[in-house]
Amino acid sequence: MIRIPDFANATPIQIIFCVLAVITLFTAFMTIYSRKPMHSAIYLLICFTSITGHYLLLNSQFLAMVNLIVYIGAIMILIVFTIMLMNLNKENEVYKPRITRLGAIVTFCLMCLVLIAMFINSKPIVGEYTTTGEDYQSIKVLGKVLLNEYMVPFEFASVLLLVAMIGAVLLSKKEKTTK
Amino acid sequence: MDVTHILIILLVGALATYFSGDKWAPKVALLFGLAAFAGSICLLSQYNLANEINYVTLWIAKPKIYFALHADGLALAMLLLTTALTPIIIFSSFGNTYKNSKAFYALILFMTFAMAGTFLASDGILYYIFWELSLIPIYFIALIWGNGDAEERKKAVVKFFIYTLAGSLFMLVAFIYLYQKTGSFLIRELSQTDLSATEQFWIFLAFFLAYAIKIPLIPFHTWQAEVYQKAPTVGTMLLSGIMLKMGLYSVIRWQLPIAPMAAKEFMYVFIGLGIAGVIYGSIVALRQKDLKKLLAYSSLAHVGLIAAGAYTLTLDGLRGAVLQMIAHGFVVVGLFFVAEIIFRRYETRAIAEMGGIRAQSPKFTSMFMILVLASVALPSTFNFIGEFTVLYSLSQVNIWYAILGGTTIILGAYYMLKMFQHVMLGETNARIFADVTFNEGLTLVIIIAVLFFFGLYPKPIIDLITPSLENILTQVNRFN
Amino acid sequence: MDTSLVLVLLLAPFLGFLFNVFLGKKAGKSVVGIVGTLSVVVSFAITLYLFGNAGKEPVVVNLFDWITIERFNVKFGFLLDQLSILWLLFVTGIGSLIHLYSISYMHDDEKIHSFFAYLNLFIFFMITLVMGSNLLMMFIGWEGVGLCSYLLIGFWYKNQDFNDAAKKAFIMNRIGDLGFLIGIFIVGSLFNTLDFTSLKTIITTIDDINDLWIALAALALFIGACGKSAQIPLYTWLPDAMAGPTPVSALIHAATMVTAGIFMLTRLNFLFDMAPSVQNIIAIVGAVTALVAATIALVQNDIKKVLAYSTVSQLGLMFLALGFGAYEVAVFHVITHAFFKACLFLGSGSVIHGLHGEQDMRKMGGLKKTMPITFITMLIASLAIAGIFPLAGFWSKDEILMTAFHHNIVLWVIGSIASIMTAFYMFRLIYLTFFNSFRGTEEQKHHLHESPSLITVPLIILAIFSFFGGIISLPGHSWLNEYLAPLFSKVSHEEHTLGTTEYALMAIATIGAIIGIGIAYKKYLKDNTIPSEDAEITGLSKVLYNKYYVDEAYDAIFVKPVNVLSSFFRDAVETTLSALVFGLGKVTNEIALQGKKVHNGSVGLYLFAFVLGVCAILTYLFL
Amino acid sequence: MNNILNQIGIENYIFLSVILFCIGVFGVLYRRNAIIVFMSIEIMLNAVNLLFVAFSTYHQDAQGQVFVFFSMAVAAAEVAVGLAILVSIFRNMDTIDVGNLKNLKG
Repeated sequence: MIRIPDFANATPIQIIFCVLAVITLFTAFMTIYSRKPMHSAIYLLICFTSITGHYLLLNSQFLAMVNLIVYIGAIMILIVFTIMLMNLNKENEVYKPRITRLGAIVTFCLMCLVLIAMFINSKPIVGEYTTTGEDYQSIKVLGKVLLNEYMVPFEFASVLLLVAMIGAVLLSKKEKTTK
Repeated sequence: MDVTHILIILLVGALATYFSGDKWAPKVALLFGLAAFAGSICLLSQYNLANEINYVTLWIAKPKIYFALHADGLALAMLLLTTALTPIIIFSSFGNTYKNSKAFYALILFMTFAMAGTFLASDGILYYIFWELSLIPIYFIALIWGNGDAEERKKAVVKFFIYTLAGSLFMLVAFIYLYQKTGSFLIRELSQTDLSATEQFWIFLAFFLAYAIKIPLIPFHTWQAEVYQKAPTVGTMLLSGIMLKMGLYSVIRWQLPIAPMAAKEFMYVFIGLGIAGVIYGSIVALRQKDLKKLLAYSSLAHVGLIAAGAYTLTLDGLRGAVLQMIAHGFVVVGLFFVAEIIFRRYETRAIAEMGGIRAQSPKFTSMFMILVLASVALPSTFNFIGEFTVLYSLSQVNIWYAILGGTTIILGAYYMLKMFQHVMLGETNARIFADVTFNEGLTLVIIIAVLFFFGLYPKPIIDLITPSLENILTQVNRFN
Repeated sequence: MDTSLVLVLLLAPFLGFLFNVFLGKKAGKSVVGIVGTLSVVVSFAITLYLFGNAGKEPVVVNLFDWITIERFNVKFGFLLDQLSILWLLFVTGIGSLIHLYSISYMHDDEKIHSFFAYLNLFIFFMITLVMGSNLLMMFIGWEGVGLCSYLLIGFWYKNQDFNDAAKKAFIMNRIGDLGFLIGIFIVGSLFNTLDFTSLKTIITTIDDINDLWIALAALALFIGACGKSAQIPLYTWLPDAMAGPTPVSALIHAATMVTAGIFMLTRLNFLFDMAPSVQNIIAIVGAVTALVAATIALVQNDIKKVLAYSTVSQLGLMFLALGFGAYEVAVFHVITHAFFKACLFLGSGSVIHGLHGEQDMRKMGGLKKTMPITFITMLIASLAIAGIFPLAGFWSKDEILMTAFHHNIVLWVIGSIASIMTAFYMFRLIYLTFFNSFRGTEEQKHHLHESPSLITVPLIILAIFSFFGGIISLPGHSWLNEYLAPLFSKVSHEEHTLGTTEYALMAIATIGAIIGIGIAYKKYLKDNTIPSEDAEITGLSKVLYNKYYVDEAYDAIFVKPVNVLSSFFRDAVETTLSALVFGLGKVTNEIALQGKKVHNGSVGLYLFAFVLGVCAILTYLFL
Repeated sequence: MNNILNQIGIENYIFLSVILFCIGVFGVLYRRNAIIVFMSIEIMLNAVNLLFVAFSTYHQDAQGQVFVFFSMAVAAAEVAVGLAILVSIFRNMDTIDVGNLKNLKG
C-alpha cells in the first residue's frame, strides 16, 4: 500500500524528503510556467540542486557530485549563456491557441494517470526494505564497476562527448557567406 | 533437356535480344522463341517416355522456399501453348516497326519467361514471384508502345497494373497463412493439408480475388477492354492468348486442390458468375464500335465459360476448360492479328470505318472467316471440342447451366457475324486494301492449321492432360 | 473396301472444294464448273454402287476417337444403312443436277469458282450429316451445312440486305443447334453413348426409362430440327434465304438441307417413339406450320418467296407425318418433294434468268410461248405438288393425309386445307408467270428466250422424276416401306388396306386440289387479276402479305431488347463498374489528401500524437 | 541513513519522478520557446535519473548508478549539440519559436 507520510510523527528524513520534493516539483513547474527564459533557467537551476539533494538523501554521493558538476555547472551555464547570447530575455512568446493548452493539460493528466497506474499495476508495492550492509555505492566501488565491467561504454562516452564538442563547434560557427 | 533450360533459354534470349541491337532484335527474339518451343517439345517427348520432369533446390532456408519446378501433363500443355504462341506472336509483329525494338522484343521474351515460370512453378512463393514478374513487361509494353492518347493509355494501363497487383496480394496473404499452418509452400504439401471449412473459405476467396481479376470474371473485368484496346497488338495477344490462361490454370492447379471444400460448397456461385460473364460479355460485345474492344468482350465471354467449366469440379469440366484454354489462346491471337492487319492498311480500329474489304482481298477474307467460325465454335474446329466438353460438364451439374451457357453459341454467332459483316462485306471500300503479305498469311495459316488439326484429332492433347487432371481431382475429392 | 469407298464418297466433294478454292480462279470458269460437278457425280456414282450392293446390315466405318468424355468416347465414324444411302442418293443425285444447272446459270458471275467451292463444301457437309455414325458427327454436318447456307445466301455480299438474311439464317439455325446440343447432352448422360447403333440397342432393350428426361431430350432435338427445317417458331429465316442464287435455293433451301431435321427425327425414331407427348407436339407444330406458311404463300408476289413458303408448308406436312410416327411416309414425301421443289426452283431460276433478275410475278406473264420447256416442266412439278393423280406428290401427300386421318381428324382437316391452298398458290404462280400477256418492260420482252440446254436438261430430268416418283411407294405394295423397314423398331406402320375410306380420302384430296386450281384459274386466268401494288394491299391480305408481322414481332421481342440491353450494358453498367474501380483509387487519394493535413510541420502536434501513442502502447502492454 | 527507504518508501520516489516527468512532457507540449522545451527535456531526463538512483538503492546494485552516469554524459553531449543547433537556427531564422519551424510539413 501507499504509505502516506505521517506528518505528526514525521522523522527528520521524511521531512527533508517532503521539503525537497515540494521544491523540486514547484521549481520544475515554474521553469515551464515562467514567461521569461532567464527566470526559467534560474528555476531549473534550483530544481537540479534539489535533485542533487535527493541523491544525497539516497546516499549516492558520487552521482550527487556529478549532477552538481554536469547539470548545474555545465549544462545550466550553457543554457544561460545561450539565452543571453540570443538576447531572449523578454516575453516574446506569441499567443497560444486554447487547443494547445487544453491538449497539453490533457496529456499531462493522461500521462500521469497512465504511468502511475502502470507502476501500481506492475508490482504490488514492495514490502519492507532490508539492507544487506554491503557497500555498493561508494565512489570506490562505483569506480571499480565503471572501469571493469563498463570499460568500453565508458570510453565510448568520452568519444561521444568529443564528437558532441566538435559538432557543437561546427554548428555554432558562423557560416562563411560565400554564396 | 532439363526443365530449367526452357527458362534459361528465354531469359538468355531476352538479354541477347536486348544486346543485339534494334535491327536484329526481332529475328533474334524469334530464334529464341523457336528454341524454347523446341525445348518444350523435347520435354514433351521425355514426359511421354514416362520421365518425371522435376527440378527442386532449396532457395531460401527460412522461410523454406524451394526453387521447385514441376511439369506434369497439364503444365506441359500450358508450357507448349506459351512457347508455341510466342514465336507466332513475335513473327506476327514483323510487319510493324517499333521504336527501340530491342527493348520491345526483349520484354516479350522476358514476359514469356515469367509466364512459363508461372506454369511450371510448384512452390507457392516461386509461383507468386513469376506471377507478378509477368506483369512488369506487359506494363511497359502497353505503356510505351501502345496506341491512342498517352494520358488515356497511362490511366488504363496503370489501372490494370494496380488492379491485378492488388488482387494478387490477397493470394500472397493466403500463401503466408498456409505456410503458418503447414510450414511449406510446396503445392504437393499444400494440396494435402486439412484445413477447416472456414479457413478453406477464406483462402479460396483470397485466391479467387487474384484469379478473378486476372482471368477476368465479371465484375472484375473493367481493366480488360481498355487495356486490350490501348496496348499494341502484340501486347494484346500476349495478354489474351497466354496471360489470361495463367489465371485459369491457377484455378485448376492451386485454388481447387488447396481449398476443395470451399470450392464444392460455393461451386454454384462461381459457375453462375462464369455464365453471367458469358452472357454479359456477349451482349456487351454486340454494340462495340471498336474492333479490338469487341474482341476483348468476346474474350470475356469465352473465359467465363472456361471458368464455369473448371468450377464444375468434374473431369469433363476440367478437361474441357483446358482444351478451350488452348483453343481460345490460338483463336484469339489469330483474331487480334486480323485486327492488326486491317489496322496496318486502314489505320483504324473503328468498325464503322471498315467494310467492303472482301472484294479486295479474298484470301484474307477466307482466313478471317475461318477464325470467326472457330471463335463461334463450329464443329471440326478446336474450339468446338473445348466448348462441347465444357457445356456437357455444365449439363451434368444442372441442365440450366448448359442452356444459359449455351447461349454463347447463339450470341457469339450474332456478334461475330455482325462484326464480320460490317468489317468485311458490303460495297467495295474506296480505300485500297492490299492483300495479305506472305508473312501475315503464314502466321494465319499456322494458327488455322492448328485449330483444324486439333479440332479433328484432339486425342494427343486429351491424353496429355487427362492423367494430371485426374490427379488434381483426387486431391479435390480428398475430403469425401 | 468399304472404308475407302466411304472416304472417296465423302472426300470427292471436299477435293472439289479445295480445287475450286485454291485453283479455281486460275482454272477458268468452265473448268471450275466441270470439276465441281464431277466431284459430286463421283459421289453419286459411289452411292449408286453402294445402293446396288448393300446388304441388310448397316456398315460402320470408324476412323479414330474424336472427343473423349469421362463416361464415353465419341468416335469419328460413319454409318451406312438404308436411311443414309437413300438420303445420299437424292442429295448427290439432285446435287449433281443442280451443279450442272449452275454451270450455265452462274456463268456470268465473276465469282463462280467460289460458288462451286461453296456448293461442293455443302455437299461434303451434307454427306457428313447423313453418314455420321453418331450424334456429334451429325452435328458437324449439321453446323457445316448451316455455314454453307450462310455463305451461299450471302453470296452476293455487296448487298448488306443479303448479308443480313444470311446472318439471320445462321443465327436462327444456331438457336436450333443449341437445342440439338442440349438434346445431345441429355442423351449422352442418359445412355452414355451417342452412337446411333448402340443407342438403338439400349433404348429398345432398356426397361426402366426415365420418361421425363427422354421427353426433354426429344423436345430439345426437335427444336434443333425446327431450326434446320424451318418450322414454327424458327421458320422466318427460310423465306429470307431466297436472297441467295436460285440454284442454292433449290439445292439447300428446298431439296436437301432443310430436310435434315426430318432425317434426324427419322434417324432417332426409336427415341421419339419413347416420347409420345413430344410426338404430339411435333404433329401439331407441323400442321400449324403447314397452314400458316400456306396462307402466307397465297399472297406473295415474289416468285421465289412463294416457293419458299411452299417449302415451309410442305416441311410442315412432313413433320405432321413424323408426329404420327409414320417415318417412312415422311421420307417418301421428302423424296418426292425434293424432286418437284427442286424442279420448281430451277424453273423459277430459268424464268428469272430469262428476265435478267426480275423476281416479281406482277411483272411477268405470257412466258408460255417463249419458254416452253420451262413452262411444261414447271407445270408438271406444280401438278405434282398440288397432288394431282398420278403424279408423285399425289401419292406422298395422300399418304400423309391418310395417316393424319387415322390419328386425328382435326389435324387432317388442317393438312387438307393447307394442301388445297397449295394447289391454289402454285397455279396462281403458273398463271401469273406463263399465261396472259407479258407485263414487263419492252426491253425485257425483246430479250425473252428459252434457257440453254444445261438449264433445261436438269429441269426435264427432275420433271420426269416428279411425274413418276410416286411408284417407289404405291399404297399396297410399297418398295420404300420394305426398304426402310429394318430401321424402325416398331413393327412397321400398318399397311393401309385400300378400303373405301382410303379411296374416298384420295378422291377428297384430288377434288380439293382441283378446286384450288379452279379458283386460281377463275381469278388469275379468266378474270386476269393482277395482284395489287404493295401500298394498295389492305385487310387480311395485308397481314398475310406481311407474313403476320412475325419478323417485326421477333425484332421487337428479341433483337431490339438485346440491342438495347447491349447499349445499356455498354454505356451504363460498364462505366459504373469502371467508375467503382477508379472510385477505390479516388478514396485512397482522398484519404491521403486529408491525412496530409495532419503532417503540417508543427512539432507540437507531432509530439502530442507521439505522447498519446506512448500512452496507448503503455496502456495496451501493461494495463 | 541506510534505512532511508524504510522511512520514505520507494513508491514516493516513483510518484515524485512520474510527476516530474509529466511536468517535463507538459512543458514540451505547452511551450513553444525552444529553450524552454529544451529545459523541459532536461527535467524529464532528471526525473528518469532520479528513479534510477532510487531503484539502485532499492536493489542495492551499482549498475543503476552507472547507468545514470552514462545518461548524464549523453545529456551533456545532447545539450551541447542541441544548443548549438538552436543557435544556428536562431541565426538563420531569427526566432526559436518551434511553431515557426514547419519545414517538416508534408
